[in-house]
Amino acid sequence: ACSGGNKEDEAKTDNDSEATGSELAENQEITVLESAEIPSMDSVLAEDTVGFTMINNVNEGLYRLDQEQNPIPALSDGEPTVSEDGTVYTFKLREAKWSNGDAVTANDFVYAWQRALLPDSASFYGPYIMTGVIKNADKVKAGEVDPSELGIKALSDTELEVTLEKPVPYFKALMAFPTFYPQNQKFVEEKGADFAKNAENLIFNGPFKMTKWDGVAATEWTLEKNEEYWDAENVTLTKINYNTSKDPQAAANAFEAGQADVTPKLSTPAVISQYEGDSRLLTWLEPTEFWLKFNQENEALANKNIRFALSLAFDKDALVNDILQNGSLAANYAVPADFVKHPETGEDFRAANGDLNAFDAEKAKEYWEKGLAELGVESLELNFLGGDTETSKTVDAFLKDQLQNNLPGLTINLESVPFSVRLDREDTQNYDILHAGWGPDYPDAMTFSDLWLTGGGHNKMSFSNAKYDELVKSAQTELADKPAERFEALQEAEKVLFEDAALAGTYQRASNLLVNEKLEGFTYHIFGPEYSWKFAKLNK
Amino acid sequence: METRKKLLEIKNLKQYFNVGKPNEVRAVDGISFDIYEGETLGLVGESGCGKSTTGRTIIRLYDATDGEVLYDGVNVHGKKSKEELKAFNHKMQMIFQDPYASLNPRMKVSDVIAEGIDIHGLAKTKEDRMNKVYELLETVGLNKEHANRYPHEFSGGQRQRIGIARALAVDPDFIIADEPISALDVSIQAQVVNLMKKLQKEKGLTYLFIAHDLSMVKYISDRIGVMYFGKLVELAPADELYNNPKHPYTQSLLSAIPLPDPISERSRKRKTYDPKMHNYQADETVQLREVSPGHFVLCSEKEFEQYKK
Amino acid sequence: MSKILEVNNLNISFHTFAGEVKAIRGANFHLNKGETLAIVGESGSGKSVTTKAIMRLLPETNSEIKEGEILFDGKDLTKLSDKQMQSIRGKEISMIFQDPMTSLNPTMTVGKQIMEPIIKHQNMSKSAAKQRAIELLKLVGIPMAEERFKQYPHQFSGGMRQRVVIAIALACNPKVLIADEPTTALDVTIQAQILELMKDLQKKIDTSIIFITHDLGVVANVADRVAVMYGGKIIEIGTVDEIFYNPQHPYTWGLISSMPDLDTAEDELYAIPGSPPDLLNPPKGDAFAPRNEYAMKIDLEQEPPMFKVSDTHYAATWLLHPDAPKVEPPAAVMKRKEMYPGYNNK
Amino acid sequence: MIKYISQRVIYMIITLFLIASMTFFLMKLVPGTPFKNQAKMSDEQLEMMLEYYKLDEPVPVQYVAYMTNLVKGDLGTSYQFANTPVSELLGARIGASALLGFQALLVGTIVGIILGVLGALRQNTWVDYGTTFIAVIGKSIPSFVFAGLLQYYIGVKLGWFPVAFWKGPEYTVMPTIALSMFPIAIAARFMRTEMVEVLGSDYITLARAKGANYFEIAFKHALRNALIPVITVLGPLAVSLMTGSLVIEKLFSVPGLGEQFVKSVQVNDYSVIMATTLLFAFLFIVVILVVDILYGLIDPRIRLAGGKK
Amino acid sequence: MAQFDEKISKDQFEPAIIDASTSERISKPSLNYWQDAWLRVRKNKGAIVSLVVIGILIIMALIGPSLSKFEFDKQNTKHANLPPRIAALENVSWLPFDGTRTLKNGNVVNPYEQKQIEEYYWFGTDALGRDQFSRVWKGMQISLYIAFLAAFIDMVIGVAFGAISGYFGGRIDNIMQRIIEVLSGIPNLVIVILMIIVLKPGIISITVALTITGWVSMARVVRAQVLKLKNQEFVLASRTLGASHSKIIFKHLIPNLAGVIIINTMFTIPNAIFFEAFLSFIGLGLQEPLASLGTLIDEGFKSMIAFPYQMLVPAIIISVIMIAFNMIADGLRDALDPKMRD
Ligand SMILES: Nc1ncnc2c1ncn2[C@@H]1O[C@H](COP(=O)(O)OP(=O)(O)OP(=O)(O)O)[C@@H](O)[C@H]1O
Ligand SMILES: Nc1ncnc2c1ncn2[C@@H]1O[C@H](COP(=O)(O)OP(=O)(O)OP(=O)(O)O)[C@@H](O)[C@H]1O
Ligand SMILES: [Mg+2]
Ligand SMILES: [Mg+2]
Repeated sequence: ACSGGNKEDEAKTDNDSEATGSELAENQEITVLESAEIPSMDSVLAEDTVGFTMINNVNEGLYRLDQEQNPIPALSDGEPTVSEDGTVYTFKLREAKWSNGDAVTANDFVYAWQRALLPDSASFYGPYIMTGVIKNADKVKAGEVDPSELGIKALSDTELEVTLEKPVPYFKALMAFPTFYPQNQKFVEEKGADFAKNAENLIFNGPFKMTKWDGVAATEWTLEKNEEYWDAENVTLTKINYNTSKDPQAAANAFEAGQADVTPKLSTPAVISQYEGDSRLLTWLEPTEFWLKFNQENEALANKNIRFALSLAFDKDALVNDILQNGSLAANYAVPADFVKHPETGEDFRAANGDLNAFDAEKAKEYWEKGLAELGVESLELNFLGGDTETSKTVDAFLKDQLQNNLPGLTINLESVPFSVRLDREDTQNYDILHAGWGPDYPDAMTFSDLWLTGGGHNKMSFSNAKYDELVKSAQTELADKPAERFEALQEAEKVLFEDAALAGTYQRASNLLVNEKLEGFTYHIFGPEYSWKFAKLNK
Repeated sequence: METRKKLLEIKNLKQYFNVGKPNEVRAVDGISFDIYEGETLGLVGESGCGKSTTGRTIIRLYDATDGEVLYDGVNVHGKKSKEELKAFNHKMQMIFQDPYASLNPRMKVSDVIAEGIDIHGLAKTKEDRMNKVYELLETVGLNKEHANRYPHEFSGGQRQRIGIARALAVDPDFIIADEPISALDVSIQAQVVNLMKKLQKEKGLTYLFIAHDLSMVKYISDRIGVMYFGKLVELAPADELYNNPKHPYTQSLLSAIPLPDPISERSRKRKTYDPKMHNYQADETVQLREVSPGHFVLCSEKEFEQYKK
Repeated sequence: MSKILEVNNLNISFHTFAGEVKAIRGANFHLNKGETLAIVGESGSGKSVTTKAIMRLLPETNSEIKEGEILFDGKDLTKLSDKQMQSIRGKEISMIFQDPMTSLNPTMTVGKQIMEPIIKHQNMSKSAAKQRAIELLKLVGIPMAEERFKQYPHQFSGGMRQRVVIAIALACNPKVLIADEPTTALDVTIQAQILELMKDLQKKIDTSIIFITHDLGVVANVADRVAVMYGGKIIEIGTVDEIFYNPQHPYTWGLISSMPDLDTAEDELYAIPGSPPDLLNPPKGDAFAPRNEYAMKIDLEQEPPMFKVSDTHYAATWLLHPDAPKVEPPAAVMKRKEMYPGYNNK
Repeated sequence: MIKYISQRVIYMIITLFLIASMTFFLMKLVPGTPFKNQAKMSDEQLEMMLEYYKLDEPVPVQYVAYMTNLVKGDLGTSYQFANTPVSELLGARIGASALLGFQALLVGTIVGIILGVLGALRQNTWVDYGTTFIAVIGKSIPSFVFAGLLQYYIGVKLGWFPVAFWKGPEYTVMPTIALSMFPIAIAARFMRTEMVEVLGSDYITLARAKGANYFEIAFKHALRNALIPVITVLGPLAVSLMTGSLVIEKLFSVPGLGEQFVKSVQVNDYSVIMATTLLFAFLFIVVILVVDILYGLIDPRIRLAGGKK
Repeated sequence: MAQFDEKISKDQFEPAIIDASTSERISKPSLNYWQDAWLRVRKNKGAIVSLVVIGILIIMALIGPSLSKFEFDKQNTKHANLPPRIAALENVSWLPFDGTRTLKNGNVVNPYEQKQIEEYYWFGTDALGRDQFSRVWKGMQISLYIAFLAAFIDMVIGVAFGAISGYFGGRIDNIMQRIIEVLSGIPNLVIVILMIIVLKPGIISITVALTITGWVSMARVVRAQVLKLKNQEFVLASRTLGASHSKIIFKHLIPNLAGVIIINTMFTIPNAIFFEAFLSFIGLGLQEPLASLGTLIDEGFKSMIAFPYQMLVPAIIISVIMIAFNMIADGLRDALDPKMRD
């Protein structure tokens, strides 16, 4: 790659900054590219980013994320009252309407939440995100108690009471997550199986309405401004046309040709590098992290020295700077940077913990030799399971090369398999080293910390550390309403994780996409839905 | 005549193709005749009348639909062990029509000729095998140096002689020659016919000679059978057939052959044949009857009387 | 008798992988108006190449007319342009091929194929051409011509197809009709019909015919004059009687005597030994010499010129040289000569 | 004819049945489930999902259930798109694939045939070499490379046609061109070979002897006869074109089948995989039948034979 | 006609002694089928040039990776995405070997200078800083391997299947034809995808997948030819001599199919290479760090606009291979086709 800092580019940027304050374009219509179709527009069933994003733009829950990723009251009329112990929230709803004219009532929330747990809905996200948060969620899911026992009650049409299992520090942010959005019971039941099948069978209460969408196979759809929206006066865009484009270069081409105002996230370095220094390229750090998991069922990997060796033996800086070249960070940690902040000091999670397993070839070798000696072998052969996408293949090839070069006697067998196969093999722990990633659903370190509990549903590498378990469990329970201590406990836990070399971070991903310079207020989010168009406008 | 040994008896032989399908063909439809040891039986008829099929069925290239072929009193068809089959292949051989298609272009002449020797294990050593090949080549008027050549290097007549050598390799008694000369040049036909005659004399061979060139058939055959649409319509000694044809089809066939004689050609009258002219009734049995000694004609009782005159 | 076609010193070569095949090596003959000239000779002697050369139908890619002229109506056909040739083909000179099974386009109705030259050369309207085509079908003896007109070649028998080919050839009343083995693929009975048909038609439209065959019976039947070809040359030419009853060239002798007639009874047929010459490297001298039992030393040295036997009869053999010894032709030839004592006197 | 077609239909059904069975069992061999595409799904939840969709039953039971539904015309519902009937999914996508495939086939066939005919008529000249070169390039460069080049140079740089998406006829131009390179290459090569052969046949010589000019010979006489083998190859090619080229669809954002199919394979969406496979196979078999019928239209000889059967 | 007037000595008219055997002598040197075919192929310049090109490519595939001092899988991320630079050709301005590349905005930069790199990467480097030159030839190795192996198995299975099906005919043929129908009825892609997922992705499964369907067309062709050949008179002759089925198939039928088989194989080879490239594109190809021409093109394609040379070199090579094989196949067809014999 090269840097193209020439005069022309600078001049352009200057113009842009001038333009920022300028008048609105007459036609507030934009075209946006997505990298996938919408699998579901039913907020209860949706489980993927595109679906969440669309639902976030056409519907609304109690809270909405603002441009700075903070939850701001949406349907909730101001902040709720919270009980002493932090487990009961009482919301007052603002006056809002569904697109069929019905008022949005407290019962709409009760209906949606219950629906998300009922076995018949076969919702994945409902149980996943409510269990342990909303009172009795697991029991309702298992059919052990009546749905009405769920910790949500409509006190009146406009008053909603939510009871939690335990205090949840990030509860407000959760309320911005589409699974917690209300649903119009009458409409849903009337449509039955047809509900959310296409644009005609959808109902809206958000800033936009979906006016064209032919169902899950559709590759294009349209959002239009919802005049009934309670905050319609602050919505500027009138129409958003969506198209899918799955090839990064093709998307960039369409953008260049003026056929699109926003591209999907561009994953290919070769495409991104063409826009280095281009003001249209928008880059931000996602709280999504990739790491190597060491399956401790493997005798060699059960050896801590070997794990240490492996986790220190690859050059992460080269990985992010020379290969990914997209703003990603070298991840010497397990909880991403720029994600959560200390509740009191406002310091980033990383500030106190810093780098926990930075590249160190020398030390890696030392550990390696020690480990080999302990195992009584000269060399090791390990399977490395990775994804089959372009990026994973390149990154994995790099990692293999680094590991083999820095650890003499190590042979890595690289296997690139499709995602579903990878998950299956992870599940059955049929791997030695696995390169995997994780993104958060709510803004709290716990979404990363509870992964590694002994026997945890996502551990899948037979990692077990009593101290770690204790720290995380305490954060989940007794420290739940002591935010600062809880935060520090999780930071402590992360250190324990790396003292045991349970895993090795590789990189924290950055997103890159192209945005029309005239589009102002483009808002992305770092968890849940990806973008909000409510704040966007098109300048002349 | 009667004292001569019947080498081959064909009894009511039938060969149908695609039986039971709409495109069923009755290529050979119940023919019977005998072939005596040492004679040449000629078989003529228009294209597609079933001559080749008859020959091929006799040598078991096709399984007969019905009827018997007795060779030396033993039925050729029916279930046979591998050994028995080989024994027949040993005694009966075939010469084919197309000198270009009948030799495998990828095999050396020596291997073509020795194929039978190899299959039947007639040579004990490699040398023995080659000697046999050289001998055969000489028999058909070619020489040693031809053994290592490939068929495409030979002219049609030479190829046909190689085909004959191949058939002779297993030392057969009976040879079916399916139009062995019709693909050859006039000037070369004689080479092959002479060779066949010579071999017959030397080895006491018996021939079934299939052809549509009537002058050549007459020249080489002792007796001639005329086929029409899968049936044998007339069977007689060669001279008798030419001088005294009875069946109207035979007459028409003979009248159509142009002779290399401008004078007779100028005066030639062609007869036509229409099967309807027989006007057979449903109750009449039409079968091969002997109108004079050794002269058989396919006819009804009524015609039989006529022909006998 | 006026000559309608004259071939002078024609030399044609093919360029093949193996080298230059000198297929025609100085052929000379002419065709008179209204007559039938038969060309006989063994396979590969150059009969087809000669006639294809007349029609200019030799493959353009590897054939070459090295020398000679083909005069038709005073024009040298070898010098005409493609366009000019297209207006001669099918109109002035037409051709019938050996295999009726393959010489009709399988995907075009018979009627269309007959109409094609009519429309092309005679500027007739479609309906008039159709009338004419049906007329032609009737002329060549195809029953129910109107229905047959609409059918495809595969619905015709071999004999009928050959009639169609003849109808096509005769569509524009050509001055010259070239028939390259038109009956070889047919049964004797059908062959006889076709020959009769051709003779009939010749009388009706008065064309001149070049008839190629290697069946001497057919020659005897159709020809007025006969040319014998060997190794790319005409080695004997004469009236049909002259060739059949007083042949001069040893090759002609062999040809005639190797074919038994119905009363040949000799134990052994006369056979020409050996195989045809290799035109890649034609032998020095007389091409027939290696197979000629009457060969003389000069045959191996020098090509014989055409010796005149009579005004109509010429033969290229050193045996006709005054100095050559008198030889006795094979028995079969002698027998024929006896049938025509008149020739013996010469 | 009716009998012939009904016989073909029976064969079709058997073939489809076998294909369905094979695909079904092959698919079950593939590790993973349609649900385990969510890294976040827990084991308990996965089990509940499997139970909910009856995927926890033994494979033979699932097989019988699937086949029973299939016979009833029920293709099942997609797993990745909760409860969407598969027929809807295919229905939404087949249009674009078919249109694109049809256009590409049309362009490919016409251009390919013209190139092939030109090459054959001007055999061994620069025209011939040029068309051959085009054909080989068309065959050897993957279509995605063409697509990428077209998109960047024609779409972005020149702006002649839209770069991607599927909103109207002008949007189909570039994908059609990219997709037609392969059929052009195939059609041109086959056409040339066949044409050369046909041009050497007797009836073409006869046509020339009639005085026909080049144009008449090429288009009136030769083309139709040369088309048959070309159709044989283009038939199956048509199916693969019409059922969607995933690469082209991905690059040009065409809402087609191919792309959806690959996705469903990646996430083990059994019912979609099965249905798409069956659809492909069905089309394939139908196309073969159509090709056979086309043969008949082009070649009257085959028409008769087909009718006879 | 010219009368003869030159004097000829009398003794010339004495009978010549003609050796009877000479009339049967064959003057041409004895050539078997292959020698003859070779003579014909030799006349076809395109085929010969193609053979030489393929030869050179094969040699390069074998020695190419060792010509460069960089190993094909040696990464040097500092040297990622360098354009080609060749010492001797560096200063020839019209050649693309000067180590510069043109940016989107038209500016020309020299990454070698920018990064102060002394080394010369003849074909440039890829995104991981691996030497493209070694990778291209390594990729060529694998592509050739895939092609030849697939062609070989294709030849074996396809020929056997087709020959048996055609020779025995009847019910056997019917069943075998149904199998072919089923196999070709399932889209290739489906089979290949399933195969590669069931087996482990990699070179073996690609080969297996290719082979499962690749032989079908060969089987068809062979069957059709066998159907024609088995009624040829030389086969009948062999039968009348009592030859066994296997002998007829192996001694009479298959040798006569050699031409068809070879030609078909020549077409199979580029198809296999192409197919492998296609598999790479949909992500089912080889595993890193192995490379084939297909994966190289695919990788290069991703950065086609930014670093065109990454795709260009393997694309040119693959085209050359395809053209060469096609020309060889055409040349062989002309040489082996009996119709073209004189
Ligand atoms: N294998 C076969 N399947 C179907 N029909 C066949 C088969 N072999 C021959 N026939 C048909 O049987 C009939 C007799 O054929 P046969 O070859 O015996 O005739 P023929 O008298 O030898 O003719 P020709 O003189 O042309 O060689 C013909 O109608 C032919 O089409
Ligand atoms: N296209 C060609 N290329 C090469 N050689 C050819 C070609 N056509 C004919 N010849 C050669 O020219 C010579 C004469 O062939 P021609 O076809 O005229 O023989 P013919 O007398 O018609 O024989 P037949 O009786 O077999 O038809 C033969 O040696 C033949 O090999
Ligand atoms: Mg026959
Ligand atoms: Mg000829």
